Amino acid sequence: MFGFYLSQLFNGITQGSIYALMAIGYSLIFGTLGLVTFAYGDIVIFGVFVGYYFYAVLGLNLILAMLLALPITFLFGVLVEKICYEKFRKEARMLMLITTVGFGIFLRSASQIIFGTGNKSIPTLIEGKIEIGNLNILYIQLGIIIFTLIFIYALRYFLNNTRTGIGIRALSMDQDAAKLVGVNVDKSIKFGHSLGVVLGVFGGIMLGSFYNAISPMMGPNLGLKAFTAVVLGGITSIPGAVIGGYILGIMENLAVAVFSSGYRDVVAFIILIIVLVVKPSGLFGKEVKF
Amino acid sequence: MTKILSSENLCKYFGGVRAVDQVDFSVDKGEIFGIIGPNGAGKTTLFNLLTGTLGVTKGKIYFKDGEITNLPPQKVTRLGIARTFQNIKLFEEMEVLENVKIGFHTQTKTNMLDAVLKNNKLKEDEEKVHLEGLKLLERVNMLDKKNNLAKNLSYGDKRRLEIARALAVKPEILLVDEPAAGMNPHETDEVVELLEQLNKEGITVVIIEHDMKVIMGMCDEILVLNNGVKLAQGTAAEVQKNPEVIEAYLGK
Amino acid sequence: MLKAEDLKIHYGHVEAVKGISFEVEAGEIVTIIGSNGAGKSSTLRGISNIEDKAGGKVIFQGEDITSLPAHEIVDKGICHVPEGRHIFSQLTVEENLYMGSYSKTDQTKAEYQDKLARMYDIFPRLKERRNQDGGNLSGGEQQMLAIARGLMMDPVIMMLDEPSLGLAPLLVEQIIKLIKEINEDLGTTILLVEQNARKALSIAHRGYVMETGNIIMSDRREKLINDPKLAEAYLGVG
Amino acid sequence: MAANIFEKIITNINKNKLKYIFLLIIVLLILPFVVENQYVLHIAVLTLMYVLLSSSLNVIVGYTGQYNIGHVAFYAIGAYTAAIISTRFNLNFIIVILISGFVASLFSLMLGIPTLRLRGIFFAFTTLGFAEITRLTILNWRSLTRGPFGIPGVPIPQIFGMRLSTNTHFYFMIFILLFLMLLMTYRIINSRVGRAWISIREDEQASASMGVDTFKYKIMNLMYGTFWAGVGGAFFAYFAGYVSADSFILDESFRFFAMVLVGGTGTLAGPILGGAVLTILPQVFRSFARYQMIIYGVAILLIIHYKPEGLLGGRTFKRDLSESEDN
Amino acid sequence: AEDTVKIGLSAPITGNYAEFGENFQYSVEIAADRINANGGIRGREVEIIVRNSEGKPNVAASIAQEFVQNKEIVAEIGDFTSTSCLAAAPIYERNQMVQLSPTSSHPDFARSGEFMFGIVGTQAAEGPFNAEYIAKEYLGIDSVAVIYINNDWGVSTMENFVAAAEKVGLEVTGTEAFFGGETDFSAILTNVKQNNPEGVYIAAMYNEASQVVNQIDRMEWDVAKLAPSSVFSEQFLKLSGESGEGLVTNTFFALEDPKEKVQSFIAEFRERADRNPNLHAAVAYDSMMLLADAIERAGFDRVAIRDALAETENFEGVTGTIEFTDVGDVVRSYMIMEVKDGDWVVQEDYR
Ligand SMILES: Nc1ncnc2c1ncn2[C@@H]1O[C@H](COP(=O)(O)OP(=O)(O)OP(=O)(O)O)[C@@H](O)[C@H]1O
Ligand SMILES: Nc1ncnc2c1ncn2[C@@H]1O[C@H](COP(=O)(O)OP(=O)(O)OP(=O)(O)O)[C@@H](O)[C@H]1O
Ligand SMILES: [Mg+2]
Ligand SMILES: [Mg+2]
Repeated sequence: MFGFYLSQLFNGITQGSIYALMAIGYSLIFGTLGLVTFAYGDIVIFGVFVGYYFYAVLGLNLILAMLLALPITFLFGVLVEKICYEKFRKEARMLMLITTVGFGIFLRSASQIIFGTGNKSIPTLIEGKIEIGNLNILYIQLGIIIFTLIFIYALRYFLNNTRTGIGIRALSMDQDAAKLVGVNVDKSIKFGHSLGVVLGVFGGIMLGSFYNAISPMMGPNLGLKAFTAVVLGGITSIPGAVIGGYILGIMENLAVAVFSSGYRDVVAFIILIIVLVVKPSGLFGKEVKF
Repeated sequence: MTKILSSENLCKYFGGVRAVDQVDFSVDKGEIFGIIGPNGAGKTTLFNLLTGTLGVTKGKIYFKDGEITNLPPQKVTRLGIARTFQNIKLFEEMEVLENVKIGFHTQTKTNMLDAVLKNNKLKEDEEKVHLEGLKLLERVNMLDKKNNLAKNLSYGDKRRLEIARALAVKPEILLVDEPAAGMNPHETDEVVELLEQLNKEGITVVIIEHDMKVIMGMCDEILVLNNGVKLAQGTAAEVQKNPEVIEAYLGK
Repeated sequence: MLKAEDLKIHYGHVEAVKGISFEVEAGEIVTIIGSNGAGKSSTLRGISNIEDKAGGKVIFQGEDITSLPAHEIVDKGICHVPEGRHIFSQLTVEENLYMGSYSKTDQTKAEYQDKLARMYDIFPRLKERRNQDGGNLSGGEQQMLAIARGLMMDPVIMMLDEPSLGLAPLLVEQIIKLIKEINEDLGTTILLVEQNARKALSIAHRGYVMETGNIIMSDRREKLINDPKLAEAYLGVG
Repeated sequence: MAANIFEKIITNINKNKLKYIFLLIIVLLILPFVVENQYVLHIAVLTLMYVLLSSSLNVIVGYTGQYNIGHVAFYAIGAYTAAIISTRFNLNFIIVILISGFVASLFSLMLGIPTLRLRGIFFAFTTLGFAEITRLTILNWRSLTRGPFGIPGVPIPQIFGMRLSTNTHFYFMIFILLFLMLLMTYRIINSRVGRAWISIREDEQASASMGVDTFKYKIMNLMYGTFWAGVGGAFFAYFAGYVSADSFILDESFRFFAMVLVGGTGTLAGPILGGAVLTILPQVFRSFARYQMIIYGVAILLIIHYKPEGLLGGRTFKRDLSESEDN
Repeated sequence: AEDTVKIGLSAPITGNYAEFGENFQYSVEIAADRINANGGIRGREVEIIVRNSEGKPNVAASIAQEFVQNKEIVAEIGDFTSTSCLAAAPIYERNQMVQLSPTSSHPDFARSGEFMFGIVGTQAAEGPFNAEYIAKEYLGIDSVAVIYINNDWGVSTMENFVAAAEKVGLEVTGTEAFFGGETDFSAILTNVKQNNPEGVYIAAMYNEASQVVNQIDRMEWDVAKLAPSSVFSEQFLKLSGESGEGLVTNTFFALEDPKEKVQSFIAEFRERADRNPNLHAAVAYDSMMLLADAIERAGFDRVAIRDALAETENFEGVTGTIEFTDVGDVVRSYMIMEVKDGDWVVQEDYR
């Protein structure tokens, strides 16, 4: 019995680490830059498909193909920013909800036409595993956790200690003032947004490689999970988003263990609402005016 | 003179910042009461405590005979306390007249059903609100702008509208936070005149202002805050002579 | 040094600035006064290009900067301390000051520390609050921070929009004095927009008077102070 | 060029508002008698239904500034309430529709009491979560809702012994409901209650300072809006004769939201146009099959780019949802 | 043009079920082209009117309304999900037009009206077959856990299987649901494994089923895997790789089927779609052929078409012999298939 809960906990941590990795980029775009997005999942999956295209259709080496996808999705991020946000920087954030929903619909359908409608399988990037007692830990799982940690620290460093990073934080609070101290607001927003996209695509590649499958329709669900993780942890806090991801993964899996699998997401959303009611800024976030 | 508004050992802490610290003061009915102090002294915070916008950390607030500590803003307003904001807070996308009409909220009773049925209660209320709203706008010389959107008003008009809106509440006491800020001397005079006129009609006025001409010219009594602490309370003459006040605030 | 020609700024159908021209010489303090809504702030916003111009030209040190993006205008040494402070609310006071030196990419750490210390000298209040979020400062504290942040840029010209708004009398004196000092000691050219016309004119060399989007008067300070019409409308008695 | 003409039409409409409203009502009343094509009528019914739904969302989002992005939950609750009651009890459909509205309203009360003090986007998160909880609960609670099978066989509504089964019948049913809804909303908006709602949207703190019990009015607003969402859902249950959870996914919620924004928030006319455009557009593009959704997405983007305040919008949203602090 | 016979096709061309809708479209068009190449039906060419139902029941209902309104359309093929079919059913029934669903396997669907026909065979038949013949006889296991997708098809598949299992003495150790689009099955597999069943019945489409077997493999759990015919597709093999080995299912359509009509259909499908047809594609093809057969006999009247369809006898399709029951279902006879060396291999034929 104890072993059962232990392995469910382990399942939760595994899944949580994927949510966490996805949440980092989301947190940068949504929490730090203040760009509402409901197309994140679709954009991420699109990016992964770009890598898949290089690999499966053009026949490049798997790792090379995936690495190549990153700069391309960076550029794609610039385009997305132009379509969904640029014109609306001074408008209400709720408009972004609709532009991104519209863009998500567009991208998802376009992906289905470009890449086909079915699931595609991506081979595991790093094969192999280590055994600790009864638990098998795959290298790819370790990779996910390690990258998550690296990204938290790298991103924190970027936002707190580099010029561009502080500029991004400043412009998210007051764009006019940021311009008046010399921040290139347009470039910084595009850069930050694209960075978030690339982080997401990287996460998506790890996810696809872990589950060996991707499909254009995975986007919305993925986005919703990343979103939930970010809100749970507190939208302003990047480590919070990561912890939010882990909590989400663990809670979902324990819900399956304790109640029934049908209530998995119900439990996730109930926790989300409870956290928001008790602590509106999320578990680790600062109170923000949003 | 009877006390109308007073506090006892009032404190508001933000983490380590003691924005208002053990302040005792009292306002007499019918006077014009000034609050001055350096920037960050806690004046606005004090207003926020008095009107229920912020919860108090410690201490008590009394209005007339009752205690109003930590009452929510809408209840405080119902009792007859109205305010304006340092950063003007109008209903920007509403017309000037509509802004004033909201002020009558507490004096009207129309509920959703009345509105749907369009019954007499609704008609009476609407008529009353409309007429009295126009009267108030006339008072502040804004009748010609009654259908402008509040956001399109000039700064001075916005300040005046805020006062008109507060008056619609029919307050016994009116708290105004830097009503003359950002105005030129001419406009400032107009505001002073308006406030003095209101005071004559029996409304107690509490005013925060950095313009000493305004404060010294019209206040019966002045409270000086510094770093959240009460530095002095007295008439204009007394306060102006107080060396601590000179040192901390007035200069020279 | 700074020259505006036929500057126009429109908000939809509102013509806030209707084609004004003026100039500021190096080393001068020039003030623009005028009642609420005259278009003073809009003029400054147009120069620093955070508001689109409907027409006209801006020349700075002989160079046309009309359509340079805002951040490049800052690089040229034009600092605009905007109306309403525009503090970065969730950055600490010190981070806000750091943002002031954002465009100074070639400055050493030591130079930066030096300047920071100088700001804390001028505004001891800010030093006390150095680790507090900008958004939690009182109005006046924010105003100090906004000016200090501007000074961190070492600007060639500083455009100040109502710096005395909401400040305690003592501070108003201080800031007026400070502006004069900056001008005299550092040689910074100043374009000052003020509601408090008397105070502004007390330190300015020249002044422009705006009304409903037009410049209706411009002269040397002595002339303006003694102009009877002006005295009645903008200076107030006493 | 086209933009210009559009502007002109809009200003013209604004000038002669009453005339056009009257004209529109007449046209809508005659429509079912001149149109013989049942498909067109069917789409007309759907259009009016979506107008009802987007208008009900507009009451919440547009007039009070509460960002409810989970409106579909209340639509679903209304539909399921109607389906469950009508298949088990023999009740007149008017009563069933009313009950459905109240049940939806009741759920919004339950959701609202703990969450309404949340501001702006945080409230939006909770409504989103609630929408998913509702959908998943419908899928899981098989004994009540038949889970993924949905509930078929919602009886044909009857009145005075007449069976209301044709598209024309349903057309008039939804027309009357919509008319009632708009009339009631119009009256409320122009009363003390509506003013209080709008003032909350504009500045909650200032509103409280005017003596408005903001919490109470926000609850009232939410309950009123969701009541009509429930009514819309109940109508849908009767019209389709069948409800299933697939009709109540999050996309549907975003669709309502898009209708409100595309048309223009905080006006009565905006969501009417938005609802109509975004209901009819996908039908027109349906024959493009696999390109249909691409066109739909692009259309939304184009409209929002062209008119960020919405096709009929005058007012814009506040940039920040709760910028109001005290000093 | 005037002199064509129009057939409506309502299918999820976009959205979650797009790949299934796409299969429908390919197959029905292949069938139509073939009919036209042979001179059409009663001398008229067949024309397919395709409408995208997005997998949403309310949209399927709107499409139904459009089709019945268009007097030139004589019958309809579709939709994919049972919920969409059921939502559209009242409209077709009221307007007396055939709705022939290639895939709706819900026992209630064909019963919901005179004009409703389903040809995939219902779960009421497939469930018992899988429990008795695949689990008990072929695999020889005594206990099984069920993992099912929480939609109408999945639940009905699960329920019918469980009911049949009880009858034949196959112990069901547990049932676990998941929602469409799920990627992580480790939690429910851990749940299921706790009771140590000998087999796992995976009631899912091939996309999710392949994920499930992948993750069973990753858990290093040695368990018998069986599934309904929905997994029978090339995609399953691609997505599951080695972990699909040994999975057993049934089908009534096999790529090895030597019949000429089957092979030429497969060839044509490969040509157009660049992959092998799966079961769904095959039934969609048969649907069109069945309708053509009925129209040939009945003429172009909607009601007459219905009657002719109901009277269909011994129709030889690519999916075997088709005849409708009284309610409009088809009783299928199944083959057992297993994945061996990365390929589907027919094991036993219960035809
Ligand atoms: N929400 C808050 N969190 C932390 N500190 C705060 C908060 N609100 C105000 N303060 C601090 O409390 C002190 C008093 O602020 P307050 O706004 O009351 O000053 P004030 O007297 O109105 O000044 P001014 O004349 O500049 O408007 C300030 O030092 C300010 O930084
Ligand atoms: N964003 C805006 N949208 C529409 N109108 C605006 C906007 N900003 C300013 N205005 C209008 O433009 C005119 C000029 O405004 P501006 O702020 O430049 O005046 P100002 O001289 O700085 O006044 P103040 O002394 O009050 O700051 C005013 O009528 C104002 O209402
Ligand atoms: Mg203050
Ligand atoms: Mg200004």
